[in-house]
Amino acid sequence: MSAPGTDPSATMTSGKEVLKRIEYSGEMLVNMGPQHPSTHGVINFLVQTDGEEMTRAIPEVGYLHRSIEKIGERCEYAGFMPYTDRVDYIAAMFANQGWAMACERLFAIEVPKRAEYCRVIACELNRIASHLISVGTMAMDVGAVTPFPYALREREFINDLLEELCGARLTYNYLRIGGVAFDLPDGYSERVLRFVDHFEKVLVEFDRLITQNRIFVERLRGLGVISRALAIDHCLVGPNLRASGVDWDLRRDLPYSAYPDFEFAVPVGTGAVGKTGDAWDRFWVRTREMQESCRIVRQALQKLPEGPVMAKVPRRLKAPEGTDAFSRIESARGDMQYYVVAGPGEMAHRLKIRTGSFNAMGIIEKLSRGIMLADLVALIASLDVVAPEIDR
Amino acid sequence: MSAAQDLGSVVTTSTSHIDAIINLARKSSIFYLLFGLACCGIELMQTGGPRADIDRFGSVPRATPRQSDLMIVAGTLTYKMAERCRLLYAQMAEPKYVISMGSCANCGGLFQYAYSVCKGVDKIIPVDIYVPGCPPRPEALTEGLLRIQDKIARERWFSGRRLVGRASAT
Amino acid sequence: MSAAATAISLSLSTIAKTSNPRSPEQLVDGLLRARGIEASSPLSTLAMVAALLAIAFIVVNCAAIAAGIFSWLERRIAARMQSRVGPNRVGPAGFFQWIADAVKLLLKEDLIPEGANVHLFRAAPYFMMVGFACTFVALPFSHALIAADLGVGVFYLLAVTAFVVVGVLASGWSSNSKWSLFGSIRSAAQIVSYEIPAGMALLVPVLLAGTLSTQGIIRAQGGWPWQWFVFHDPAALAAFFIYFISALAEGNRAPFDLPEAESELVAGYNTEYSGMRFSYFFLVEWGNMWVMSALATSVFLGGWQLPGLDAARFDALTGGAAIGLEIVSLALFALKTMSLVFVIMWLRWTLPRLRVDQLMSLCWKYLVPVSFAGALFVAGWMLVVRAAPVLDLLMRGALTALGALVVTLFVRRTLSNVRDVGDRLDVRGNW
Amino acid sequence: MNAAEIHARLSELLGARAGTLSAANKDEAALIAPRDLLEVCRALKTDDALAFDALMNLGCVDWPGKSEIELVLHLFSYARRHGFVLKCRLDRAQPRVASVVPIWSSAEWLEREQFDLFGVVFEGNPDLRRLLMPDDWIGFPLRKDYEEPESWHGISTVRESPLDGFVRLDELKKKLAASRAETVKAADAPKPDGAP
Repeated sequence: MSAPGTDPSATMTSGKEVLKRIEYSGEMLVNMGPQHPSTHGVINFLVQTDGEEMTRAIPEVGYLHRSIEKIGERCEYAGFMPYTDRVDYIAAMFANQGWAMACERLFAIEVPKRAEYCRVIACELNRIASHLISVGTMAMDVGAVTPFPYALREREFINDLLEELCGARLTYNYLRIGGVAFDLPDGYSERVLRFVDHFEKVLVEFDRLITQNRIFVERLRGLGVISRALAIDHCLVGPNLRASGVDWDLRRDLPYSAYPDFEFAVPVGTGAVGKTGDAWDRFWVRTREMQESCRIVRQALQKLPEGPVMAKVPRRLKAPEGTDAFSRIESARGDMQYYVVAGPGEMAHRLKIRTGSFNAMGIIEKLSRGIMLADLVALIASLDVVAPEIDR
Repeated sequence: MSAAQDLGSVVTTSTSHIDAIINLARKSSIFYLLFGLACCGIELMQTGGPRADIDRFGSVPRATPRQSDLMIVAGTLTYKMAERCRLLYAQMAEPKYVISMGSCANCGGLFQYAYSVCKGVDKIIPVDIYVPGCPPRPEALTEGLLRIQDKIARERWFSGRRLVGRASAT
Repeated sequence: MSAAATAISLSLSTIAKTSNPRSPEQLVDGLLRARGIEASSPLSTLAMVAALLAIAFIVVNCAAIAAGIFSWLERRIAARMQSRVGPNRVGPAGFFQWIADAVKLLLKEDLIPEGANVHLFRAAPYFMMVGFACTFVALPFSHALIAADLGVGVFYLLAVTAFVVVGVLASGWSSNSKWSLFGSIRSAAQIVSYEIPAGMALLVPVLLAGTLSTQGIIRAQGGWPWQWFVFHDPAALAAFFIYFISALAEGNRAPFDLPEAESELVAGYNTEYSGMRFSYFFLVEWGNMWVMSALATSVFLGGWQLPGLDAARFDALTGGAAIGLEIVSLALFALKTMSLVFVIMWLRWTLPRLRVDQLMSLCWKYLVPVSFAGALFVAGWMLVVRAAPVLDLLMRGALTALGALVVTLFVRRTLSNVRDVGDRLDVRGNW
Repeated sequence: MNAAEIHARLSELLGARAGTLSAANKDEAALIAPRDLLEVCRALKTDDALAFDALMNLGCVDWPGKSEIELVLHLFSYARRHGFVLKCRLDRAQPRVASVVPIWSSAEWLEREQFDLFGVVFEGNPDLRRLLMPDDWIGFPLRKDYEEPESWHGISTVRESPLDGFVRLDELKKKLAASRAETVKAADAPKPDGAP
């Protein structure tokens, strides 16, 4: 036999095989994506549908597979930081933090307190920005166009704040192994507080505009109900898990960084309009999390300690070959995990990133059985999947 | 000079006026294809959003390639996506333009050594404007759109199409 | 609206000479008679044909221009609602944006997808244009300004509007695209279903006025709000809302824009169309807003009726006063219609979209029964009113007061919303 | 429970098949034999004291030197709030192992991804197809000895060096000046039959 993988037919699946697998019996097959307004990036769904009612939707991903894991094996630990931004560009700060924490664990680096606070402030602002995109696009997929520009408008303010912090609007590259790149600029906390004051009012507006809208609620109630057991079995994480009634938040239950210092509530889906774990619950959990993020930012600015923002980190980061470290952080899309195995030199031997969207994607086929075509887009939006997180 | 030449110059002037009006209309109504691939897609959305508001120049997103004039390739193009991209370009109606937005679309950018990333969208389809940045700011994309407008404004419909080549050479 | 202006001047110049022309037919007739030409002569027939052609030209252009201006208006209004600016580069406040769009779309390549049914694909936009432009024939614009005051006006409008669905179905099926097919089937189901409540709702003013002619229905109302049919009785009020909702659904406007739901079906039935043919679809979409608002204004909101001026006294006026009041009535009609158009746009940019099953259950479970019951109620109420006319006055007064109260509460609620979110109203800046 | 306690409980249930707990690394992991994987996983999930209800992560590590592919599973229990790591070593030439999809549904996509990138065959996975790469892609890209093909479907995978055809600025200026002089000379020359 030749070297593994040189024969394409060994791994290739023909169209017939796919049809056999999906028990195809003459329904209409439609390709939704990869260029479709509401697939949130480049994801393809093979939709098997009988008129408006779908039999199922089979997701096909990989259109944005940028081989970030392979690059991580060919690039020094510190030099990999900008690539993590691209793992999840909507919430890049968390991807930064996951990598930083994995490396800090690998090299046993203690991060200064002030740096942890800077991380928390940056991450929570980023969480708001990420959830804004999520709820905005969800409203748009259900047909309400205006909430999305509103979300973008607020996001611009956050982009300004984060740009002031690190010089980038989207791909921040702010965190470093052992701290953060820059301290908060002068007068930063006043500007953040002004934004938070403004944003809490905007949330009220947002709720009145869309969250409590009758048509919106009717569209989403009872849609894509994920029970508690199903959510855990499919390893859903973050807001999707909490919407299913699992009271679990890494920031509170496995505290990392400076989160033990803050007081915040963890919103959990209650099935206020339909069943626990429906699409509306997932939407609602995100809007409430934005509120809690505002609270955390306020507290962090209040308690901000003095001190350095960077630990003493050796110039050459090196660990014995084969040592591995695992880090978990609560990203905007939930539990984000980095698994890193140290290589012989100053590079990792293997790097595995497990993200929230990847698991959420796996459940769509199961949830899509028997729903309407119009509900599929709402379902995808409610799980808040982001293409690069799935494909990396 | 002869009367025929006078007439010729009058015709040239008036046709160039017509050209100017047509080009003003065409450049003020560039519909772009919603083709956000990666990080740049978010900046593309922000460009259509409240602050940068590309709609001021008459540019609105369209979801279908048939009705769009401009394809903004926003983000990393993987091999798996490259064929779709080629197909989408073929589906667009002439005259069509392409903006390659961001380093990844320009040349592969950060991911130029990745095994699955196409090293530049110009390997697949012709590109009119390259917008650098990773990702480019909305202002940069707006500038790219204005450059497309310049390009459209130089085109000729009635007064001799051969002038196009000369205009772009200078 | 230059074509509209031409039409006005054309009719106004003759109004001075002929007393109360009701239709272009009478208008041409009067013109000829003023020059001493008999109605039976061949010259008269020729003149009549020429006049009709001219009117057809004016009507089609009027429709197209109205649709174009609405496209600009919608983009501006949508932008303001979304904290954006909207198109502002071509002309003052971007007013000529619609011309730019039209010119560009004319110059685009006209693509016909592989595997499409070529003839049907080409013809479908024209079906829609015909169905749409024909409605303008029986739509009144002012006291004298109507292309043809048909005796079966409302019935004609309903019949012609339904023609659009043929275009939608043809375009979706002939495109050889699954998304197009989805859009067109959705649209067909939607339009056919909502014809029923729309028709039943329109039956109410027809009952009250005793005529199908749109001008006749307007004449049966008065200038003051309590003389409008919408405040005549509760069933008429309900009928107005039912008609408005059904018209939204028939015109594929949000929250019933399922056929072209961008987030679901890419662009619905016109997914595969490019260039000029695509612009026809857009034209019809925006022009339909005028059609449905103008019809609602005519049959429910008093049309062009001026407050304090009886229609009979209006007819008797001649000379400068007639011309002046004609313009005022045109402006009033346009104002009422534009407010309805604004409401339609407002809804479009505020509300989420319904799902297909919700759309159908709204129609068949709620609107259809209520509209039938409403028509019955109105018939009964008319008998009651005939027996005791004072009840009529009381009911009109009460409903008008209720309407005023609702509007006041709505404005107060809006203002308090604006206050709560720390926003401020800004309509002046950034045009 | 910490890793040692979990492993003790596991040994209690399965004896030697529970494998050996690695020496204190960053995360202590139990190294088990590939054929025992399914059984160990089932025990971890069903035992009341362990109750690992979530498979967090499933990844492979390629060790061409040792000629083996290491499979790493990160487990977590929402009920007991503890985590555990399982490792097993597969033959690099013929990597086959039982799928854990019957135990945790989230494994389906994780296994598909590893199959795609490493070529590890998970027996029993209901839908073992390529996930990220195109169906007709050749090779398993995350293996250490993977080499990128020169083109794919007619698209070259080579990035041209931006320095090809590079001209220094002063040379470019010189060239431009020369061409301008030529144009001027051509303009001054007498024109045939009086063209403007």
